[in-house]
Amino acid sequence: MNTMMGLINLEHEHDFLEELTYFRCGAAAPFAGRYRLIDFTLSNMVKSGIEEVAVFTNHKYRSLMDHVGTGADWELARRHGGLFILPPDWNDPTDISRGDLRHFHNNRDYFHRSKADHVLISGSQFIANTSLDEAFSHHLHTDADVTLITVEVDEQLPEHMSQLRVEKGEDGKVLALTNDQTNGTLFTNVYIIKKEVLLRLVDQCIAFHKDHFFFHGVKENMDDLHMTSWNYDGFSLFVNSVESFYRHNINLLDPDAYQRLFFDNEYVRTKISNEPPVKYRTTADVKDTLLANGCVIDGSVENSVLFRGVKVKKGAVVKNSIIMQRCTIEDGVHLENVVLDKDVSISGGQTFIGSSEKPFVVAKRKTI
Amino acid sequence: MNTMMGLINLEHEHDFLEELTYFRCGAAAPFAGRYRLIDFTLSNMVKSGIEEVAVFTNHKYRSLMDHVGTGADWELARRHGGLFILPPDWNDPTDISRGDLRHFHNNRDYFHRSKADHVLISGSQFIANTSLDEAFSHHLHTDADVTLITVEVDEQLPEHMSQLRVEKGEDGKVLALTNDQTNGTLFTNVYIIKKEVLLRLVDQCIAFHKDHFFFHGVKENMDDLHMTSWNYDGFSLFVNSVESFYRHNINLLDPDAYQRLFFDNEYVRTKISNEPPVKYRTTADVKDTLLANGCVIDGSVENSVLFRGVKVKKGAVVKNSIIMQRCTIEDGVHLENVVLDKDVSISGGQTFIGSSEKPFVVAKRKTI
Amino acid sequence: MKKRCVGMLLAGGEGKRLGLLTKNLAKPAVPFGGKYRIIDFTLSNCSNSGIYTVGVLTQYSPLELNKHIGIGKPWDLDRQSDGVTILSPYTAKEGGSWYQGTADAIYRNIHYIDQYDPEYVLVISGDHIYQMDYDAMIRHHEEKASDATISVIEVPWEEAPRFGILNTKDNLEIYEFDEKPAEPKSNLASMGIYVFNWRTLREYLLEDAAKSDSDHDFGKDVIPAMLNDEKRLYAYRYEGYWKDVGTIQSYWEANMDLLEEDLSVSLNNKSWRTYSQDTNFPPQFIDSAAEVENSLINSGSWISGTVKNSILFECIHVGRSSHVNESILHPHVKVGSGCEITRAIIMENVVIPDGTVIDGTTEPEPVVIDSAYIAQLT
Amino acid sequence: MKKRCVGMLLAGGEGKRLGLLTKNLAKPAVPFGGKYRIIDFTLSNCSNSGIYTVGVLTQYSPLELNKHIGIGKPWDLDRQSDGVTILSPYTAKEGGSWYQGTADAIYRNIHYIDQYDPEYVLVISGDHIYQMDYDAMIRHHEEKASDATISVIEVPWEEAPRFGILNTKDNLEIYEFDEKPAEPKSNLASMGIYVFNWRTLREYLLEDAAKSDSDHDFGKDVIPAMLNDEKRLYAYRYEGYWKDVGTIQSYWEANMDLLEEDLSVSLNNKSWRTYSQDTNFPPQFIDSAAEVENSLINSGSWISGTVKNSILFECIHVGRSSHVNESILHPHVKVGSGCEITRAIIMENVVIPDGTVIDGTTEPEPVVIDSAYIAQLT
Repeated sequence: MNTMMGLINLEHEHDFLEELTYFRCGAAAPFAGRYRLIDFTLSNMVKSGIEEVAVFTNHKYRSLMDHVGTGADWELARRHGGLFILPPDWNDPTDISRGDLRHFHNNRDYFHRSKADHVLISGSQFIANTSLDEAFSHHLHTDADVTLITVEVDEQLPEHMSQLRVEKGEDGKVLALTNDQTNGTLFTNVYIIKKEVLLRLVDQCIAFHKDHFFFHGVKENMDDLHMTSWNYDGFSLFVNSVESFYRHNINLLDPDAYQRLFFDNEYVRTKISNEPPVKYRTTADVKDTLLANGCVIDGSVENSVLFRGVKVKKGAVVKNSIIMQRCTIEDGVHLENVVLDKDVSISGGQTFIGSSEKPFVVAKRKTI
Repeated sequence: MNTMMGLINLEHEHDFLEELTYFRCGAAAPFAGRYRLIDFTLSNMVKSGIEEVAVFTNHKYRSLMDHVGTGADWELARRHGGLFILPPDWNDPTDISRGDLRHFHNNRDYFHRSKADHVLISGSQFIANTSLDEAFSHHLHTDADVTLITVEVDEQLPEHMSQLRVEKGEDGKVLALTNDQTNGTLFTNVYIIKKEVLLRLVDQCIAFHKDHFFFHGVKENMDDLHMTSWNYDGFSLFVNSVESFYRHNINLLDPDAYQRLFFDNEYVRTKISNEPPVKYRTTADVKDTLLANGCVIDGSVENSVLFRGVKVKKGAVVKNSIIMQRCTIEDGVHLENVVLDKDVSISGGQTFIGSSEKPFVVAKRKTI
Repeated sequence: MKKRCVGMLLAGGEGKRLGLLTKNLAKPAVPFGGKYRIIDFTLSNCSNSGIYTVGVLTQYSPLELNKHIGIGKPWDLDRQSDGVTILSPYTAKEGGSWYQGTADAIYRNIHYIDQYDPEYVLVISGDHIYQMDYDAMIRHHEEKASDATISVIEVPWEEAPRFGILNTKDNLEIYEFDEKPAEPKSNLASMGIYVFNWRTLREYLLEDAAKSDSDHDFGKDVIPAMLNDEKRLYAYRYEGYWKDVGTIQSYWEANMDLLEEDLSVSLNNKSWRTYSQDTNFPPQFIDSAAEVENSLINSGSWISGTVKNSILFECIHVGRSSHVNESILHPHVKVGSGCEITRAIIMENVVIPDGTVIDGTTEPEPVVIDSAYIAQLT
Repeated sequence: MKKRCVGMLLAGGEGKRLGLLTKNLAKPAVPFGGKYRIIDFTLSNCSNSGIYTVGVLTQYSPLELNKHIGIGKPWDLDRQSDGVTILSPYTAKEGGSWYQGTADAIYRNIHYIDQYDPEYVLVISGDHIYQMDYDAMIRHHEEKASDATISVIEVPWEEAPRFGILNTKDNLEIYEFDEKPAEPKSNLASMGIYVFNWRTLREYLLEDAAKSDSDHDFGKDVIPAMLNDEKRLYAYRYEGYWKDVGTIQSYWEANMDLLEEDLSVSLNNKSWRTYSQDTNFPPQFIDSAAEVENSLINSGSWISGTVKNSILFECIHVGRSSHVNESILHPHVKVGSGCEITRAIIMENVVIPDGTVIDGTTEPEPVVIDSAYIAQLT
């Protein structure tokens, strides 16, 4: 059938967020006040009409499993289809596959039992809020084997360095995939591939002891594949380092960015947590800040992102900081350019100041 | 609150089913036509009013995850509470716990966030169909720290060898736990424990580098604990070897056993699969057999257990065998004392005969 | 929230010609095929066709039906923002009344449809046994740029006078609707399955509701009005098994059809599953004295007698030396020992005493047996 | 399937004294507390108390309410065999009518309760704001071996004449029910929350239904009849926050109460959460020109002006140099620039043009603003 199934492949994503990824994979890192990075990819898949999504993950997947739960909050708690977190648990002594090919090999069932003829594959580091219906139409219309989703960037940012560049011909045809840093056409690591092509390339990769499906299966076979591209021109960003993570969180305090990421399209789905509205008490003083529900504010907050259930007590000052869920900031604390992971408590009177290039990061559940 | 939370601890259950547990843990082994072993434990917990169940598992848990899915089929797909399969995925370099204590240690959250004051702990090898409400009343009434569930057996069977024996005093008080093979009072590996006692014993075990919660935490501290017992006198059995697995499957063909296991209490919950009713064609000849839905029978079947979706073609003969889901037995095949794991196809004309002590076992997905 | 298509499933039929079977039960809730209710076929069609926004219009004896549908889990229709919704006739302060016709039923639920602002509305009824991809029909509707599309099936010419017949051009454009024509010009019968452009249909419903002389029926009023206005109406040809189970005889036949191998309706079709509430009963037990042939038997059953050419629902017991032939046994029926049951439909929970003989071969239709019948026997 | 207790939630009230707020909305569906509907408090109480079989009786303007409850997911009431069920007045072939009184509403749903064969029935209404453990009340009922237990709250003696007062012995056994007594003998007011033994209640409902002169009301008819028969009736004392939001003034006060710190009703209580449909809107944005104080603000909102002592629902925009004070803004309200809004309740989706001044301090009750009001301004 002319429908897509989804695959979020985390095998080759590194734990780039230092303290923030000691206990969770990057895809589970909190972002923009109430989300995890993976929420954007998952929501985009659901918006594109995808009803079954698999996640290939190799370690630190518990927080991911806790976050997505049954998948109900993405309408993916289905009897048929649904959401499958697939950690490595393989017991086949004859298995010779390596790298992400082990996932493809050991989860072949997943591809076979679906009626979809196309697979939308994505990582978790490209952040946008969109349906990929148009990309899929383009993929079908051009009868492509593979369609790469690209974005054009005006300014090369540090997080763009590692993205492949796409040279395009007529109608989006992919002429070359390079590392040419002067080319502003970036591959987003999101692509659509025909299921039969995928399965054929997987077999081929395994037979030749390859370990990276996209590089060895797709890129090395470019000449034999009908490969096209589709450009997404809405608001987007990449997060793949502490610096880009911090910068993009703070950038969302630009009203235009906030508007474009969250209101140009239907909402982004995330885990529902039933927090009450934010409570501003009489001594609250809040400016230029994103706040998720459940926060209780007595103190002063400026140019910051507050996740769910953060408490800022009277006399505390929070500036240019990212405070994750359920942190408590006691009386008289002063924070600037700080990232607090969840469940951190900062007791009274302390001051912590980092820089915007090197924010001061506190790992989760610490009490300081 | 005077309620229980559930814990199914598979850490110390070995892969006793040879070919049948090459790719799955014992708890996920198929049983009685449409169940997995774990269904009995899970259903009993739900019948006992438990709304949150954790499963400690260390390997081969994928088939278990596939089987339980979101937990909806046990009414455990809940926003609050629900079912948690907890594979090992720990990244704490300071963690010094060992054995099943690693699970208790790393999943301490699970115990803390529940309002329940008592924990029902079970393995997956004790098979019965019952609520444990009475046992829990007894536990509350005697204000016990720990209540062991026991059964009385008249005849010592091979699978009973490894079960601890309980010497009881007045009102079920546990006087001793022994290996005395002449004592017919068997511990079922199912017990209720006060949550605060559990957490205290866990800390103690970890501090002393212990690796088995029940042996080192509970049994070794018997003198300091108020430990009582409650005897279950309904139908029950233990499965912990290929031989006991095979024998108990076939024993269910005794109408009395079938009746007592399945009809003396509410139904046993399992994964719902929407198979149609069994279709008996004109050449079917079936006697003394349990059949799950989705089977299509043209051949002859006697004294056997057929799981969902098994096809027995014209002229095939199946006797004293256990045929798991979606197996196909072609024309003229003759099977006796055979166990086929799921998705096995036996092509035309072949004969396989095992013995009841040593049935002929074929691993899953084989085509012979 | 915008949806491409909303399904409206008419399930309020009394099914009077089903006699005892619909005495306390809406027709769509009548047990069928050993495990299902009649409505499961249409609900499963919706789910399999990717139509996840479904309003079910109930009115006659809705209790069992509402309970059966519940929150729609078996059909994956338990969804946060759409899924299945039971639409009973609304009781206003001044009182309420039943739906007056098929079009009235939709008219009175315009608010329900409007909240999804759909492109299309699919109107189906819960009375038929068939497996059909509605999405293919909607794509046909789109390709023809149609205002309304009606699904048709070829019937034998001699039977055409019993149906609503659609007369079409070669390109399947409908120019005439002929209700039970004495001299049919075509043998394409309407299956009562419609796809409409919602905006168009909405106007016609408002207009029709204002007419005092209308029966408020799609076939009799709305379709003719659209034809009259020269709207684009197309037929969509369906090929496959389709059966209206309107009478005891056709109900019995449709059940027996499931024992045939060659029909395109199949409960064993993995890519087009028919879903129902699953009962979680244990596997069935066929004991040493049993003989079973050419039959469907559901879980929880225990067979000690002979069963031939029959459909047995869940938790049936057939005692020793009993013979059940060409019969349909609804859930939880217990047949004692030494009984002879032929061409009968035994209703839910009926207990048949040892030695009872029930022979439906002498009647024009199979006999339907309820507890009252058994009580009066003894 | 047997259940210990079935909850019956009366949610059909018109709430006439809420004026505009209930013009198109049943009272239990009125937005409350920045994120909730009034009924969320009782539904959450059920879920938190372990009562998972809940019939919600709707009749007046049920659409929004039915949509809000949906399949009951937020309250964990989306269950296969029980969960939440909407019970609208049934329309029979001859027509349907509204429930005649609280007792009639339960009487007409006896079949629903019977299918669970419960020990107890809990009768509550969806009109009040409170957080209560019904299970504790049921345990109290069991301990007293009571036939019926009524939850009571102490009210100031001078207000007692406005309530239904229960006169009890020292052991809380009720010997008299005094509806709005001029000279109250007690200050224990009925909260309209009842636990009954189902078998006993069932008899009284059948009896009451047969009486032509009855109002079919629990307080007026059923409880007095039980007292008359010397059944065991006990009061259950509730201590904590409880408010009937029957008027605009009390609705506004109850909202403002959420801004108080010392009340026992708390939205931040982790062990007694109040659940609602979550909207998935993005975090709120408080921009550089904003000033926010002593207020509750929900997600999706964007504040550029000054907000004090107010409750703002989801997706509110408050423009620059606008002041919102002592007001309640329902979802999706847009306030332009340079507005002054004091002591007002602004209804859903209302767009307030730049420079508008709304002052509710001159009226006895806060003003309620809808789109019509705004249209007539300009």
